[in-house]
Amino acid sequence: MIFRVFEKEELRQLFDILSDHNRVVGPVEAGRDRNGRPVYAFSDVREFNDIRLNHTVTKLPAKRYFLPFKEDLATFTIEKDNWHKSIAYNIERPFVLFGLHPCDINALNKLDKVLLHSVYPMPYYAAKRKNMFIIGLDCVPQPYCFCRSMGADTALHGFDMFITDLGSRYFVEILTDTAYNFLRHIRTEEPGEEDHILYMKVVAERNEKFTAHVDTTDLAKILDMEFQSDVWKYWGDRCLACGTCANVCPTCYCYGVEETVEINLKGARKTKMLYSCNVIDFAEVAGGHNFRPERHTRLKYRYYHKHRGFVEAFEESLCVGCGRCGESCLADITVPEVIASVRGSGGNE
Amino acid sequence: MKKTCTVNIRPLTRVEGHGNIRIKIKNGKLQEAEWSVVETPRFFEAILRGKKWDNAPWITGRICGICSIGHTLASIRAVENAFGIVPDEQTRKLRLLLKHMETLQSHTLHLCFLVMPDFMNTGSVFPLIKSHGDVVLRAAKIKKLANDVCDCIGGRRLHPTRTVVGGFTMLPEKRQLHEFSERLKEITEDLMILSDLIREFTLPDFERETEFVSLKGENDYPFIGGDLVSSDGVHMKEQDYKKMTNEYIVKGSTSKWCRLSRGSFAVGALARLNNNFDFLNPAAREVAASFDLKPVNHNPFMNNIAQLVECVHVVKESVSLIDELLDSEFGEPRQEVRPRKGVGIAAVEVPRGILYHCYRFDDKGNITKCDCVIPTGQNHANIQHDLEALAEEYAAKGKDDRELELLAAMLVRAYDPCISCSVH
Amino acid sequence: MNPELRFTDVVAEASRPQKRKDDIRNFEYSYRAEITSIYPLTDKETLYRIQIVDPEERRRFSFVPGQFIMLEMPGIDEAPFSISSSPSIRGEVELCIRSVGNLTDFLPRVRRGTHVGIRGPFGTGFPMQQMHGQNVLLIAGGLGLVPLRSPIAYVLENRSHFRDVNIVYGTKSPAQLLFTYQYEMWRKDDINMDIIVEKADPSWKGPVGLITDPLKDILSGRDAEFYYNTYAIVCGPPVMFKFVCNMLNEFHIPMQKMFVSLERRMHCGMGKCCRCNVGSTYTCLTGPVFDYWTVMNLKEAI
Amino acid sequence: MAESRTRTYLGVPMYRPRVAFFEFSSCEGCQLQILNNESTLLDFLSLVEVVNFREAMTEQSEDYEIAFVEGSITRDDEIKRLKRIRKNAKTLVAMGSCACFGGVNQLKNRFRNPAGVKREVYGAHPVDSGPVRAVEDVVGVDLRIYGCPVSKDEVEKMVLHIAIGKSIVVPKYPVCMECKRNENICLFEFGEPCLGPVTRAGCDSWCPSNRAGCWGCRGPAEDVNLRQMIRIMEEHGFSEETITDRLECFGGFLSLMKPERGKGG
Ligand SMILES: Cc1cc2nc3c(=O)[nH]c(=O)nc-3n(C[C@H](O)[C@H](O)[C@H](O)COP(=O)(O)OP(=O)(O)OC[C@H]3O[C@@H](n4cnc5c(N)ncnc54)[C@H](O)[C@@H]3O)c2cc1C
Ligand code: SF4
Ligand code: SF4
Ligand code: SF4
Repeated sequence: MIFRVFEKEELRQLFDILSDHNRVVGPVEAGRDRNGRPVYAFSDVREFNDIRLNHTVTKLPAKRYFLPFKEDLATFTIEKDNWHKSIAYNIERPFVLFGLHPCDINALNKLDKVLLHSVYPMPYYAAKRKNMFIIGLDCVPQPYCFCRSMGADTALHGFDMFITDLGSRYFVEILTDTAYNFLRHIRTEEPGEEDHILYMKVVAERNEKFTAHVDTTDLAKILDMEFQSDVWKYWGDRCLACGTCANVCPTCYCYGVEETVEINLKGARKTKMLYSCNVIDFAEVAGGHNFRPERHTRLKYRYYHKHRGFVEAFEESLCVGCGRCGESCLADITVPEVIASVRGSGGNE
Repeated sequence: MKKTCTVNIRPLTRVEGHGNIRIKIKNGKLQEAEWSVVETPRFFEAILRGKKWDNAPWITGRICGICSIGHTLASIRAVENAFGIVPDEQTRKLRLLLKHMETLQSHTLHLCFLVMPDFMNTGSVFPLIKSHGDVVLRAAKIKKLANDVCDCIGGRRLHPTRTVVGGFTMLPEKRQLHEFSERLKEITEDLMILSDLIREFTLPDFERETEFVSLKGENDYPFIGGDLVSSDGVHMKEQDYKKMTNEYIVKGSTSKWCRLSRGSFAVGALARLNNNFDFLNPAAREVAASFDLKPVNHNPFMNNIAQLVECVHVVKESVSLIDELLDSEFGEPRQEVRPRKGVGIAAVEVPRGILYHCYRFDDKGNITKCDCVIPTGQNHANIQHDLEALAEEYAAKGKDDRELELLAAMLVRAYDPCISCSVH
Repeated sequence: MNPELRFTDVVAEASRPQKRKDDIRNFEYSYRAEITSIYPLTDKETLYRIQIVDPEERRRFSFVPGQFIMLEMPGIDEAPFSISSSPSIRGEVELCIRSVGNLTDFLPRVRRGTHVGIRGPFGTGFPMQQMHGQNVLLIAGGLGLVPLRSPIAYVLENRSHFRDVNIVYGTKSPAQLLFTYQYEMWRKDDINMDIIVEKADPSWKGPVGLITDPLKDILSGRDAEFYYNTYAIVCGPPVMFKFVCNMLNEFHIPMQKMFVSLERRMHCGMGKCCRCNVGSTYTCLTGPVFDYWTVMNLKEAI
Repeated sequence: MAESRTRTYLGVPMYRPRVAFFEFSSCEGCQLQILNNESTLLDFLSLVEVVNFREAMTEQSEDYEIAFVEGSITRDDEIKRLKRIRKNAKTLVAMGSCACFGGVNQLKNRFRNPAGVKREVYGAHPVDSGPVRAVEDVVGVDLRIYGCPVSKDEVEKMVLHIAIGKSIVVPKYPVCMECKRNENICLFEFGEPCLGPVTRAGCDSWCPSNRAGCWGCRGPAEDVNLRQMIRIMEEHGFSEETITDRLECFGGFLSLMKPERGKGG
């Protein structure tokens, strides 16, 4: 990897260069919550000043730029009794994602495993993934962040460049030649010894700020053993089955497909919609049989898929510890609590 | 010459809600002419009792599907008046724009989908799709634009969601307003073509002198709040609406009736126009002139034309409103609401005439008393008197059943009655 | 001049991999296929013969017994169906479909000659070659005969490679029996076929009872060698294969030689939509055909 | 029309039903939503033969297959009319919250003293009005279109599906799913109450997308956790009154609420 440092105002310059010819998406303030705290969201940005470099966590992940909540897989034109199918991958030009935290980059890396590098690679995802110029950004751990437990607190790949705030300057890791070429348009320097020391210090200080933890030791096995545990019922009783956790999760990718006919009967479309395994009909089949009719069985399944099934398939869990699901869950169901209760269980919570 | 005839329409079609017409003429003498409202009452005034203030606009909007925006705005204004909230400039403009678009969509629906078939000898607009496709498409285009604007500013074309006490939950984007402005300019032409068509219709030549009640314009053609006025010279404050309406209950009707200086009065587009003609913008006045419509006009069928004139007026006004909105910086969408004890009254001109909402609140902001006076309710007595006069006139002339039936239906339809609304 | 990002066309730039499964172009690709015949079997089930239109594609399309395809009727729905015909016929499949929902209610109304889209084949199959030289038990309950018809065809076409072949088939009522016209032909090829219904009607002359009854008769009194050298394929509703597999287990048929086909909701067939997961195993990739030992190790499988 | 008989979708003959629209106690907004569908109205009309639509046409017929019924039922004459419609129609569709649950109109049922309600509005004058009932409390209902008002897309979709013979499905999950799909920030973040987690989706999260909390006009989703919903509202500082206001507004949740708040209370 190539490293550079640059003065802070150069970042604005970099932004201007990037945004001159490219669409740029980054974290902005989308309003204030009931306690007056800013609420962040990814959005198109035209002005550097609109980007919130110090943002905590966006309510929704950047997932939707890769896996839109709703996307046409195919459209059909219908003529008389015949049809013609057309397929488009729904991205016309590349764009810049400015300011992705390590957890979100790691989330993409996990998605890559199943959607790019596994059997039947998914072109809809690939087309977007390959056309996203990603600028990573360091972060300040929040009380709900447990990415360190999930080994997702630093990103080693999956971005073009990654920026760390050293206080007075920025430290940048360069991963791709595209990034390298962009950076040639601003003034950067080879980092010196003191920059390295400073970088280490910043990283060490950050690591001390993690307060939420999940004990993942032998987790896959423990989950297997606790399949019948009553703990699941406790959480199932609280769950609203609203699907919010999966929708705000940067790694949840389950979906459903629905076909619709246009009212003029001249066309039809096949639409993919991100789904959530917590909602009632996720595993329901024609005729009404439901393989997971109770809330707790569905909630449990979500944990099994993430912390056991994915581990079996890809040697890592499908959770980056961003804490979004717990923060968004109106019923206050958080991953650290659920896992702790399963580990400590034998009976009720 | 036929001396005896009976008309029995139950229920009248192509109007909102259920009402019946019965006319009996025997030997050239009118025996009976009755406009009766049989709609089932829904007791909105009772429903609201004990509810918190924020329920009022949400629930009373459901009094009527056609003028739900008008009801919502009247309700909001009544609550705001009670709590001493004064909407800022931006909110006032957006509300007026929303109001205009409701007027445009409602008038277009009435004129082109409900009234037009009478003049083209069909029972509904559906056959006109084939025979007069161009007209129907133009009307649909106007309606769609009006509805699209309502969706954007009010959140929904019917039972709006963004309109709340204190302002809006969310503001439109300027880009959207800009687009609407362009589309509004475009439909002026469609409106002119519709006017040309309507000018070919022969409206029944019928007059009966009556009193017209509406809001009183100060500098503009009035829509939201202000003083009340009548063509007989009555002038009152918004708060004195009860004295302006004098509701009473009649046998056989689930809607209440109203009166002022005479046995009955009329509200609606014609009343507004009769009382505020000078405030119409020039383009609208020109259209009025082309129909020979001048204040004070006493032909109830001319209400249709007054609606057309108002369409032109609101389109022109909306363009300027949007210009003003585009030129200003948007501020906060809504103000904070602090409930307090008191009474709030609001008068709003909805498509069918002047509408009043009145609430009394306790100190927690709960509704202890609610009263709504609906335009169609104010028109019922006038419709009844018109119907009698019309039947009388025809009894003398001796027409056949069919003709009288159509004429009677057209008369009531001209009022664009909103019956379920009047029986709220 | 400030730089503009270059667009990457993932499909154009992808290399042609060896395997169909790894080719990014295949994700949403469907073969255009024609419904060449429609044959009602019962009041709920219809047999469709579907042939790929393009001759080149037809030549390339092959499958193994036990696999399924995704059938799409534009605007209506797309759903998984087991291939119910012989694997030796290329570019053509037979599907036997029960009307239970959106797509499956629509299909019986289409005309011969209608074009549909098919994707696949997907999933695992029954390891027919491994069974060579062994006894085979083919056990179906209800609609389970549909996926079983493909291994049956294989066995018939390669009869000499198998020792004892037994088909055991049970349904609720005689009216629900599928492919009745083929039983005689199967039996001619030295295949023993037992049919049993749960509830007889006046026309029924055969045995009445549960599928485990004839199965018990077949299995009883054989030697250990027979049990060890027997493969079983079990298709049907979950309750049925639970009982059947328990019985096979009691007779010490090796769990790794017992195969079942699982059914779950599916929207992609390619291990992406997650709807078919059992525990956290994709039925569409690792299944639908599983050996019984694997099923025992899957959470919530039965 | 000859043309309609030959119309097919992918070779499958389409069905052009004779449909009728009827309204009972309501604001008639649901019917209006259909007329409000300017851009697709013509396509819509080509799929069906409208034989009864009082709000829009004078002709009336008793010969129809599908009856769309709007409004709640409050009077004996309405019951009679509704029963006749049920007899005539092959398929009866309850259209809108009033028809499905009683809608806002059923709020009057919450008063234990119906005579007092009447007096409040009409004084001593006698009016005929009983408790407000949903259509299915009087006759059998085949299909339901939820919402106050109904979403025009849903009505169109239903008619289209009937015409081509596709099954009619409504989401079983709650509004939150659609709200997230629309990339909204949850209103609870802003301190606004919302019934999205327990209300049946299908409106495309209309209200939350306009930054207004859901009032549950579409009634409960399947397998809802109402107890938890109420607890969450309380934890967010909303009064019992606010919670009740929302839950009882359209009548959909009455059967799930405490028995003493049930219908006709
Ligand atoms: C591997 C496999 C093989 C199958 N083979 C056959 C067969 O040979 N014959 C047959 O009649 N049926 C078979 N089924 C079941 C068949 O897929 C369902 O009956 C069908 O999906 C119902 O679709 P629908 O549109 O009519 O029903 P709807 O209820 O309208 O289904 C909507 C969608 O839900 C999903 N879905 C619903 N039920 C099922 C289900 N049971 N399995 C998978 N997805 C479902 C589908 O994606 C479908 O498109 C098989 C299922 C699987 C998984
Ligand atoms: S865990 Fe929370 S966010 Fe997820 S479905 Fe349950 S209630 Fe909704
Ligand atoms: S705003 Fe309402 S519908 Fe949307 S996520 Fe929040 S609770 Fe759910
Ligand atoms: S968000 Fe709620 S209140 Fe609004 S339309 Fe949807 S279901 Fe009805």
